[in-house]
Amino acid sequence: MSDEMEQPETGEESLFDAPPMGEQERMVEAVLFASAEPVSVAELAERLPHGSDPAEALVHLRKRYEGRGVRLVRVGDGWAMRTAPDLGFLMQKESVETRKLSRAAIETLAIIAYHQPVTRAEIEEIRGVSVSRGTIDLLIEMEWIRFGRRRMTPGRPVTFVVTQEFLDHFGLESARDLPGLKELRAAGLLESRPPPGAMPGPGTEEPEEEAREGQSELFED
Amino acid sequence: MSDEMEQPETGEESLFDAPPMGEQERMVEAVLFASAEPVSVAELAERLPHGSDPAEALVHLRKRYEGRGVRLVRVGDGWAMRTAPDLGFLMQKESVETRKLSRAAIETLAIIAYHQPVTRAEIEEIRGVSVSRGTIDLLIEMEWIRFGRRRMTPGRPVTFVVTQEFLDHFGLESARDLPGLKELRAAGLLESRPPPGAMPGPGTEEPEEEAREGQSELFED
Amino acid sequence: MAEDDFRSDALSVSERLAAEALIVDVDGFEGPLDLLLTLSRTQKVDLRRVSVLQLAEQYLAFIEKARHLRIELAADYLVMAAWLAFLKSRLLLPPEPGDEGPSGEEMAAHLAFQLERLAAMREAAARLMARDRKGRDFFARGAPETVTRKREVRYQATLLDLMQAYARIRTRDEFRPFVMDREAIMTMEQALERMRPLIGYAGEWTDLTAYLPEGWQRDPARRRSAMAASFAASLELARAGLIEIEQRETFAPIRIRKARQ
Repeated sequence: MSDEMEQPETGEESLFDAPPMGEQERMVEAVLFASAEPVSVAELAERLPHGSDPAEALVHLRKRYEGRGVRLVRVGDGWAMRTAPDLGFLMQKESVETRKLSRAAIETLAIIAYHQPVTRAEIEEIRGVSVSRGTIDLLIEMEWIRFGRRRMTPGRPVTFVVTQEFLDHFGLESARDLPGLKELRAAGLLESRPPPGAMPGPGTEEPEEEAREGQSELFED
Repeated sequence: MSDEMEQPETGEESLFDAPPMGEQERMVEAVLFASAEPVSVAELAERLPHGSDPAEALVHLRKRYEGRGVRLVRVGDGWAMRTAPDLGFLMQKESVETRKLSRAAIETLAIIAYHQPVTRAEIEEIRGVSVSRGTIDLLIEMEWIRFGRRRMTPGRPVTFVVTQEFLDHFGLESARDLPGLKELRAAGLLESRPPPGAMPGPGTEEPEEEAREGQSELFED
Repeated sequence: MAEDDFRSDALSVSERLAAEALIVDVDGFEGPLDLLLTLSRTQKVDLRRVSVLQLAEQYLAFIEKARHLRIELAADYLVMAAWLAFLKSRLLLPPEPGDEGPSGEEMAAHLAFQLERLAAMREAAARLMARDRKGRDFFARGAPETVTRKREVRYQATLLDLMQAYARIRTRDEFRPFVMDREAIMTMEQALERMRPLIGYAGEWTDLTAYLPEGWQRDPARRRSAMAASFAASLELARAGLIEIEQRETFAPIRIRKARQ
């Protein structure tokens, strides 16, 4: 087995020969097995011998693990090995006590996932209430959301998007696979419709907050 | 996917036959994969449904992984999954030291990210203390900052900008997406949790902090 | 119980009880939209067919009741109440000719849309949280092997660290807005502008340093710049015949006074 790796020494040309596909599959298997985080195809290509085709190796590997206790799953741009969800009951020992998220945090997370990229004002518009301090903070800290591009509208507000860790946690291949996304879009419920005339907006910040913000404005570029 | 969760509870199932050997093998596979420590046969027997034969399942599993990128190995009186030794080169395991970036470095980095392109003199102006060469060198070495265009002012000082590597590390699409002060506050990042070590009083750096940074900050006033 | 506050003819006993439970639970609501959504459930129809008019009345009754029980409601709730009262009048009265703004129907439709969207997001959130989740239903490698590039000493810093560092710097007390350092430079124009109105009062010989503005006297760099600018300005003023300058000896204080006409 390990002899195969010594082959390249025999001739210059073989330096550029990729290992056989079976061997590449083993390598991808080893790398993904060793990592708790998803690994992208680009990263795999970087680590495998020159000329390898990790994308193809992944196809083979995925098939090999079908129906096993461990599966090969896609997470955003990455690939990862995860235990089969039907065996969760065996894992009490491993399961981590997840922090109980507040209703506000869960809703904010869902709104970001389904409406991304979304600004804070839009989240507030949808929930009809201002986003409490610390909610965004918490979601960033859990690495479930991150900052996206700024919106090209007046004030260039920052937007929020979900992360690969979010996809990984909820077992999603991509944000397109969010449950019910298509139906929601078809029903027009993911549009941001401007309210006709003056609707009461989500809560203006508490006055003391206003004052503090006012001051900080002075310091902004 | 989640439908599979409807499986009967372990307790109930024990009234009936043990799951088929193929299923037991899957279970052992998942448990060994997810476990941080080697797992003994006795422990496996405890975790698998009543009447299971983990020793036999291990034999099957071991055979299944023969010649693969991952192997089933015995460690003490437990069993564990390990990457095949001939693929160790893919892991390039070296002693890694994780260090927290010094306060001087993180502040310098933050200023470069928010003000780029920025000259060293400008960084010092904003930080209120001089920036040591070591700090800049470290950030360059980490590939988080690089030289930008020279400033067209007397002395033509070099400027610093952040790199793609920086953006990747911090999960940003561009440095322009960094939130402003107002947004930091809105997200609860400013007041809600004072940074470790609290806010420095006007002008004074905490002396112990200076001392800790010691060597790399030899050149600080 | 001020049951008459509710339109008891329109609401059944169970609905009334439900509405009263709402009052008790007022802290449990996440804002007026949330409350409206809960109220709309009592209509027991598809959200798309909800009667906005009835909903407005239910909401107003709720507010009235809360007021009666002296429950403090956040301003948001009262703003919504005012808006719903307005909406109600628009829905009930025929539009006056020349009326500006959206029709009652448009406003009602938007409110219905908001409620439907909020309900949808809530349901989506529930479905999301009910998924198989990492660390509960499926698991990552328990004993990951660290993979590193050879050169690395890994320094850790998170985005939070970065932003907090920045916030820390930018909120220091001595912070002043960053401009390419013009802080320590005074131009002759600035000095002229400052001195012109002042020299009218300088009948007596006055030391030039007295004209340095507040905040420019201590810091050496700023003092130097202000001094140079003020001196240049005084030469300019002298050339225009507005002042006289004198210096008794080398390095003695430079003094100026208003020119005597």
